[in-house]
Amino acid sequence: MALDRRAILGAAAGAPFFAAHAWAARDGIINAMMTDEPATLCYPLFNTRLVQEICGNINESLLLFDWQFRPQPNLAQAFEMSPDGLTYTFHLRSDVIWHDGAKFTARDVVFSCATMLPQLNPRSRNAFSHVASVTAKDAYTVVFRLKEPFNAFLLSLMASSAPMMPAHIYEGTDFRTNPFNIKPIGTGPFKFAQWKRGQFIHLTRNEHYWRPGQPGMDGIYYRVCPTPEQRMVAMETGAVDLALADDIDTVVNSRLVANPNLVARADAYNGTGEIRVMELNQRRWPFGDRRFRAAFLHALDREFMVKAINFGEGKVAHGPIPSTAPYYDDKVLTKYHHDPAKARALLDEMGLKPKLGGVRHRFGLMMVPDGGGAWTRGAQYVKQALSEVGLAAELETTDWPTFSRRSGNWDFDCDTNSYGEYGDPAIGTSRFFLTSNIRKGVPLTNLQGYSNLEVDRLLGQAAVAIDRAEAQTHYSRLQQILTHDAAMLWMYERKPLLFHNRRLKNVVMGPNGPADGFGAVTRA
Amino acid sequence: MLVSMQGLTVALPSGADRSLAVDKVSFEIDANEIVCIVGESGSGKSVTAHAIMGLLPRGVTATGGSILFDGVDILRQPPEALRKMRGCDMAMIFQDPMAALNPVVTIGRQIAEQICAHRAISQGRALKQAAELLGRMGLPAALLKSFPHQLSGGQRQRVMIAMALSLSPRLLIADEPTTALDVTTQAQILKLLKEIQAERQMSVLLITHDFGVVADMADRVVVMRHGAVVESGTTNAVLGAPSHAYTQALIAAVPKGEAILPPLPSTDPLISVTNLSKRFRRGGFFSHAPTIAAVDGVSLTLSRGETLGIVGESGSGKSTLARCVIRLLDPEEGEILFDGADIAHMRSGALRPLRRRIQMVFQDPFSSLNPRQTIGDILIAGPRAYGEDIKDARARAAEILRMVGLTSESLRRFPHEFSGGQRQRIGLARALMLKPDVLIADEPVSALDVTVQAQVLRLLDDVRAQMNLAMLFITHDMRVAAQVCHRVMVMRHGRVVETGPTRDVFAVPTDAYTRQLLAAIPGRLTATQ
Amino acid sequence: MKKFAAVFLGRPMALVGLAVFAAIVATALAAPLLFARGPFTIVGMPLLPPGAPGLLAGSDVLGRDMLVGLAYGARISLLVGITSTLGAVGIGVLLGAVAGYYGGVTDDLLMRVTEFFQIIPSFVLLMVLVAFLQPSLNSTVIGIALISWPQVARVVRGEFLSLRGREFVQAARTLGMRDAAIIFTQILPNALPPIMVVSSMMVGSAILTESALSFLGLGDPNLLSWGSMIGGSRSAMWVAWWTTVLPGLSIMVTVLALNFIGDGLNDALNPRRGR
Amino acid sequence: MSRLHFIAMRLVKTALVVFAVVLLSFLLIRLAPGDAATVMAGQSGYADEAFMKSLRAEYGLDKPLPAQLATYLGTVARGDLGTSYVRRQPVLDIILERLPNTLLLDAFALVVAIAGGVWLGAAAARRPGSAGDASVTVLSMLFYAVPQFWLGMMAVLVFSVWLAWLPPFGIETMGADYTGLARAGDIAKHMVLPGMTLALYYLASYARLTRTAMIEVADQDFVKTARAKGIRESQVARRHILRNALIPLVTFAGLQASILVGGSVLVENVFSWPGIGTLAYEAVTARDNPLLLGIFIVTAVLVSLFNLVTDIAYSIADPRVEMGR
Repeated sequence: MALDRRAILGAAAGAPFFAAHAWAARDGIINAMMTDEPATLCYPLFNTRLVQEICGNINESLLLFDWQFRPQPNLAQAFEMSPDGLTYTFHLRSDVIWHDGAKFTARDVVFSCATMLPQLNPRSRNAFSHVASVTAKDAYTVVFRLKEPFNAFLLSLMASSAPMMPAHIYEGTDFRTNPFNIKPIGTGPFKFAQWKRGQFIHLTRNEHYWRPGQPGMDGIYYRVCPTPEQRMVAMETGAVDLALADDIDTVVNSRLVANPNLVARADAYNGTGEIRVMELNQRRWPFGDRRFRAAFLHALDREFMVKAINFGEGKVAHGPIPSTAPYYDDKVLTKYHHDPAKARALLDEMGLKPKLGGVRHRFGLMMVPDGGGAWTRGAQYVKQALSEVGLAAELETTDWPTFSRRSGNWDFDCDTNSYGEYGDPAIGTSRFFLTSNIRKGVPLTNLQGYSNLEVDRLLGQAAVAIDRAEAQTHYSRLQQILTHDAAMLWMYERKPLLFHNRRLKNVVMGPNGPADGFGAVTRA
Repeated sequence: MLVSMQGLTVALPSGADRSLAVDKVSFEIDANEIVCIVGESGSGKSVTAHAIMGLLPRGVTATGGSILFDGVDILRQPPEALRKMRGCDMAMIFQDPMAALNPVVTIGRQIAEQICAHRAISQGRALKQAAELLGRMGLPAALLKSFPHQLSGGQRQRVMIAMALSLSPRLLIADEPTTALDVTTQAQILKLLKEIQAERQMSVLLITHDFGVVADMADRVVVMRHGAVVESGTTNAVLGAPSHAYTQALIAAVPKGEAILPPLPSTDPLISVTNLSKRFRRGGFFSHAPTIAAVDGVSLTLSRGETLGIVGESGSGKSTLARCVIRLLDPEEGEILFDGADIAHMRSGALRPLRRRIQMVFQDPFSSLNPRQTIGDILIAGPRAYGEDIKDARARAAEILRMVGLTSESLRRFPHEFSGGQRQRIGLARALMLKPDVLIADEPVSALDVTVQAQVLRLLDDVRAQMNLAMLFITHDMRVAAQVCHRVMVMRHGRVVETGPTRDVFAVPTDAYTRQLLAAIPGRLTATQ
Repeated sequence: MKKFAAVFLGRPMALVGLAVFAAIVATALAAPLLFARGPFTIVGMPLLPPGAPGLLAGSDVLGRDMLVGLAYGARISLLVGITSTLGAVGIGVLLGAVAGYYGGVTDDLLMRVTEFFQIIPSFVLLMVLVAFLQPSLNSTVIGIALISWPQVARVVRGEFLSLRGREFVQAARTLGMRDAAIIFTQILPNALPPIMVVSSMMVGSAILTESALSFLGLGDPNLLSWGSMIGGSRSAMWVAWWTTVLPGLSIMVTVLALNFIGDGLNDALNPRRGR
Repeated sequence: MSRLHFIAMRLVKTALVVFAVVLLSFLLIRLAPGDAATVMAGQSGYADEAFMKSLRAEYGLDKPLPAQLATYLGTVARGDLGTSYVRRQPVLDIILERLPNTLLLDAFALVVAIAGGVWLGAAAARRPGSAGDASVTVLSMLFYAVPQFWLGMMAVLVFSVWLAWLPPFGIETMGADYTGLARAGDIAKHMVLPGMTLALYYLASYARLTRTAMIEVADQDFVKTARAKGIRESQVARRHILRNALIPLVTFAGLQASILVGGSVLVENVFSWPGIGTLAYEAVTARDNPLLLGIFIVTAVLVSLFNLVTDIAYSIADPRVEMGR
């Protein structure tokens, strides 16, 4: 089913996807929370989930994506792709102005995509590495010329990877120490008002916002709320309207879900498509052996993990691509169900017989530091489950710097981790399996040292395939090999709950949820 | 009759060594007279005095008898009425002046406090009265603003007396007021008390264990033993012709203060010390406080079989001198020749063989023995340190124990199972285990009761004679020195003021300070009349 | 020695303390016999209330049996409490004895160091020590020992300073005993009572400190201690009170028992009150 | 030794202690594994060598250790405690911003502890061995044995979850933006639970200390003298017994200061009280060396000054101390 991109966009352009609803009450503040204060609000520089959610209201991207990850107009009202998939031409809106009054033009897009983003944000750098040149044909037209076709190119223009930054503010300055990093300028529905250290960040409505009828609210407060219990109480007492991912410990989900004046949304983060995984350092024996990894998976009851450890949040992950993301192909996957007997058989087959105390092999399990939350509980469950098949996992508590240092330098046996797929395997998944991405000293790369030439070939071809169907065949073969090979220990797809006050409408408008901003939100 | 005590009985809390502290005690105190209660420690004399004031400690209760004060029975008085009498009609001063005053309040305010508690007058006028009282006691009014720790023992006792007399009570009770003071200060305080009693025609109840004090002060005397009155009457009657055997023994045990031992023919000295000095630095590591010379250029000789007494008041340096000779302390200058070798600055290695031949007996029976060791272990500690065979040492220990008057059975027992006198005997036995040539006795009897004191002194002398020891006897009590020493050396502020055969020094003291010391001996006047 | 027993047994609180402490140690040691399964075994759904079938004390946030957790938790808490105290007492007695006996420079030096440890907030220092050594059983024990030895050193120094002047020590020196013999046979036996009192109190405070560290997530991740049970239940407390209340009560009862024993020891061994 | 000389001596001592604190913590933290660069790398989710190397250079982490120490001492002397790696703000500002909250909480706890403790201790001492005395002893031993953080959690459970009388967390109602008296009232309401949790532990120790001190002083001779002077019993208790029993209390207050700071790390953490206690915990877990070092120095200086105050109070309370060392 070859869909002509231009056709889709064309149809959408006519009737704006976000229909302008009549918003009754314009007054009202959205109260959200911050677990701790970000170091800076420069979107590309400090790309944590929290900054994505705050700056999602300030800096906008060229395109938005609907539930089926199809591109929708945003700052770019239309675009064309050349038949050979090498040239993309974007037609920008002419009525967009920055919060400080300057006009938004092609110069900003060229500056952002050619200079600032690749330099600051590693994910953008990965995406724009396929781009040969970015040129402004005129004030409101920008042409991207790619080195080779890259069908995930559009998805990489998602807000979290490619926010448009003001050239007149950043050009020629040191991005890292630019004063505007703590009072960002954007084109979005809300603009930066005040940052009271240790208390809150306040955004007010952008009077000159280009999208008619938006923003529906007057402002947003992100209040500092350091501990999970404090955030839960804030939600229950109504002091706060919005609890984003990781704000609430899954333990108390049941309490908030049962709360009549709160709504729980499980689909607000499909865009990131996060999968909780465990990585084995395959350079060290016996982790390199496929049978060990299979035994590892068989030993775990991942249904129980989701149901009991995570109190029902999420879904067991059987492969590298989340079930909600494009190119997911269920029928090719080799699934590893909870079967301790099979696990023991596999270990015996490998020659890992139980020695004294019934222990077949002893190894370290490095945990992500989360102060005893879901991560720690998960690791404790894994340690217990593995002990029943004779594998002794020694839990290691770390802090963020130690975790990054040790994982980057491959100084670990096994670790807990998670990665976002961001809508397209070429963006989120490939970096963990490409032989070219085995780079010492850098966290969140192919730390396991998994190297499979066919997988490299498939990833390369899929990325440049113009036709989606052709990409699908490659990705299906990829999923078949990776799952058969148990290349990584996929635990479960995270579906973090977003809680919000029942009287707030249009909070989650797409798979990126809060990262696309709250322009559409209104209070009933 | 001001005070009439009839059949007073006071019970001790359970677990004490006997059930009654005071058992049916009766005596009277008339106006304008000094009555003395005398007895050894544990005789109940102090409890009787406290009963009169209604100050019995927690858990100790009067269970029988009556105490009539001016016709009013103290034991039946309600607490508030009794409180009004205390400090006003009757007053009391205590034994240890160091602890009897509130350390954090000025002298003036403590005296004024008592006056204001009974009279409705302003603090200012009370302070003026306090100044007059201090004047009467021979103390400058400036002391009103100073704190107790800035005064000497004698000054503090004078403050206590001033405080007691502030509301001119009709009865003054003094519980061993001078026991903790120096001989000379003791004499001055007793003289002051006598003058005040005569001047104010008041009654004084004086508690003491020293018959000399009784002889100097008392009009009438009551002798107590184990909580009961053994004998009472006028001082001349009781002292002159004691009827009860216990009183007779007590009086006989009091050292008379006349020299007994003739001087020995001079032989070559075993130890000769020439101008020995020892300085102490006050304050800690950093402070540059001036150093004070505890011993300043002292010389002495000691020959075998001889007892040299070193006499002086506290702070005279007598104890420091002894500790330098036995090298517990390292003297700055001076020479100590022992059997020809100068041990003053000898290094500990070379010193060890010589050190075993000088041994010491200590003052406090409760601190000189390790409470956690059996007597056997204590005695063989010396021989064991020098590597001698343990079995021989144990045998010799039993033998020496018998020599000092204890059974060998006590080898297995612990120090807390022995009396003060027995512990001093054990201390002596420990010193003799190493067969020393020189024995240093540092105030060996001053912590003991009079009767026990006499026995230990006789034992020391017998041992000295029997083992032909050279003995250095340190004491502050001239009477004890006279009883045991062939020669005496009087020290003051670290220097020797006089030395010579005991008989000559006691009969014809050449130095003024010695004369003052001899005069201050309580009861000396009557003894020699 | 028998007088000590008489006084110690005479104090009801001390007896109760001893009995409770003995019971706790017994359950800790006998845990494998009492319970078939280990503390980590998942027995059912998480956060089941006490009294649920087969779960006397309910299940914790991971679905593990709380009762088994409490029994095994006692092991770690007691182990840390006792070993760190032994360490602290070891260092403290050694340094305190030398400083107290010889005085002079060593004494001043030790006083400066103990004063330094008084000034610096010891718990914050402990946090850094444990974080620096990476959280584990050893780092907890070493950390607690390092911040508590000055307390013992100060007590021992005080005792040695006063005992050094006593006449039976001077007698030992005149009898020719060497310094080491004097320290170990004469002074140390008499300095033992206050050391025993301080040690018993310190085991209690070490248990509290270990639980605080585990609560903050700085405890040994592989071990289950009362503190880590409470730490893991900070959120669960809102939906399952027993996950927090039961371990907390266990800590309180144990430390209370230790304090009662310490108080009893103090009265029995303290010459002034004991006599 | 005049009082000024004494204070000068004590200030020198404080400076020495602070220097020792700086030296110890500097060595300890610099030798710790992992450093600032890995912190920021870890947090921003994406990092590579270039990014890490530039960070290390920027914060001078690549220079040899002694050089780092020398530069650090120089800056500390100027009052500049460096910038926090995580928050990109000067450390001193962060600490000073949060310090008042901790001082408020600790002061409240200390006052309640001393007042309550002395009152309870004195009451118990007046009738030794009575039911009142025994209950005070057991009660104080109870609070001595309770883990502070657990006590806090129980307080939250009872007073916030079940009874809902008091707000459990934070220093002010979120977003209410009260002003003036209303704000003070709001803060007071928020301070009750953490304040009492912190105070109860020290109240127990003060009660025990006052009780034992007063019973010991009551046996002294000068108390017998006071009674012999016919002074009313209540005056004897206040002017003689309590007056002397206060002396050990003053030194004890000095010792408590450093433990109080340690205690507040736990209590602030449980109640999310925005003081330097939570800051210290966040700094340790985020490996934010300058912030942690800064907190050490600030708390050490505060505790030393507090000890100076207690020393002076001690010399006033006990005239026997001629302001000696």
